Amino acid sequence: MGDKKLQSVQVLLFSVIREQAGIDSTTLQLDPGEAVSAGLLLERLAATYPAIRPMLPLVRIAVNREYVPREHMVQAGDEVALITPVSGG
Amino acid sequence: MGDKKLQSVQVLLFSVIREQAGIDSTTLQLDPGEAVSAGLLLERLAATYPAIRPMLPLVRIAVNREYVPREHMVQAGDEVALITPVSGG
Amino acid sequence: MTLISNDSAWITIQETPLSLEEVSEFLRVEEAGAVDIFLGTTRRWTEVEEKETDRKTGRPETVLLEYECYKPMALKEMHRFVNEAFSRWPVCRACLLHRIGEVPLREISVIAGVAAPHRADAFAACRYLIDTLKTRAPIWKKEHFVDGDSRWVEGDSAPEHLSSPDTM
Amino acid sequence: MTLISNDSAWITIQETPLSLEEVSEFLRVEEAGAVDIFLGTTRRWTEVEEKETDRKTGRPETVLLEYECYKPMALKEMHRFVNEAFSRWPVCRACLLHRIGEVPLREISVIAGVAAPHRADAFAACRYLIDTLKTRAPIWKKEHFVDGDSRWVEGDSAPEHLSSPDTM
Repeated sequence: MGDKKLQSVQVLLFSVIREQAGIDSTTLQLDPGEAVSAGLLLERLAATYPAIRPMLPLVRIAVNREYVPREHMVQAGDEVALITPVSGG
Repeated sequence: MGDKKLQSVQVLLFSVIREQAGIDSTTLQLDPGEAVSAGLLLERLAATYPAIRPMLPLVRIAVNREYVPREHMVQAGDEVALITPVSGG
Repeated sequence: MTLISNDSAWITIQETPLSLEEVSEFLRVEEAGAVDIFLGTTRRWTEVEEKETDRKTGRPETVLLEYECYKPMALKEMHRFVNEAFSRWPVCRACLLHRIGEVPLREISVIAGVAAPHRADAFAACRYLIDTLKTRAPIWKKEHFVDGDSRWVEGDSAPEHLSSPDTM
Repeated sequence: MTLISNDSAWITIQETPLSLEEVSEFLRVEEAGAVDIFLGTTRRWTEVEEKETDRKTGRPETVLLEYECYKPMALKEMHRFVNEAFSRWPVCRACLLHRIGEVPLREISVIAGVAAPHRADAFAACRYLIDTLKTRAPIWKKEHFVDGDSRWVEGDSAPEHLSSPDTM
């Protein structure tokens, strides 16, 4: 259990993409020692939740509460959030 | 009395120029049918209240509650105000 | 000049404290999504003091400001500024309120407020109202210092540029 | 990143109504002579509706907005914006408050406020706070229409320009 948790990435979804996916969070498993780019992680997520695929070009990715480029390497234990264009204010 | 009032111009002073002159208003008499420029009217006032003379270059003149150029002709019955640089707000 | 006398403008000069709550209630209308409100308050050190710091041994502190105005003309000018704001920007509501008499530290001497559908217009029109008020409205402030001294604040208006309403 | 945790900044996200009086009390300090406060309010017609007017038969009216956020990141971003405002302009105090959940017509969803010695800085820093919040803070609004329909408002942010905090 402890090992498994260390190999997982928490993914958070909000607003329109949350509704399209039908979930507000999920966990993706990495192989031991594996690191994947944020962009690839999105692809894996879209394989499971195809309804989100049309939105991916507009999604910004945040890792551990900071915006990152798609090349950013995500590691076990990271918190990843999918940020569709914001509309606060 | 009625005729005399018709030949007079009311002059209002505010803030620093009011304190320098020692009055907040005065009346200048015009000859029957006379009209004088606002600039000349200031000169007449400065002859009576020489303490205001140093400020005259900075004074804007309002006639009947509108800013006017110094060439504006003042007539009997007008309300003239001496507006030193404003500092409201 | 057409005075805006309908419900979309609120212009006043008063001796009593200005109420921000009333301003907010006035400006928040269903047609507007953006409200910008500027407050001028009495500060302990004024701009004049800052400029003179280098040639003075100390900076006398201001304890209150005292405002004097040529009220009928000031109101007429304030109406003019608000009219102009309505004509230049898509504005739902606008207010321009000035307190006169004594205004102690931290208290509000002036409120300019604009409600518009979008924020760029609210900011621009609000800025316009306070900028024109400060250069054109016949209102003057006197600083009263902690040592009992006082003096009229030197205005920074340029008479040659503002001698006629048409040159605004 | 250094978070401003002292008394000069006030940042919050809350489900309850925002108080303009508390904002005014917080911003009006003796060192500041100029306070600019921006309010975002729920309006009956939104920008999206305006754009679509020509290709729709009617304009459904909005009856309330509903806000959702990624709260820990939104707060972190809001602290960043306020920090940046303090570093760019001479600012005495600044606040950035957002309400989430349901915000009915006319009520306030966001307040950005800045107190500065002079008004140009107050306006510029306040504008900066609301502009950056609207393009960067992970907060979303959903419109609820009078006919019972609802939809997420399309944000107008440009991901390619904002993928990194350093490109602000």
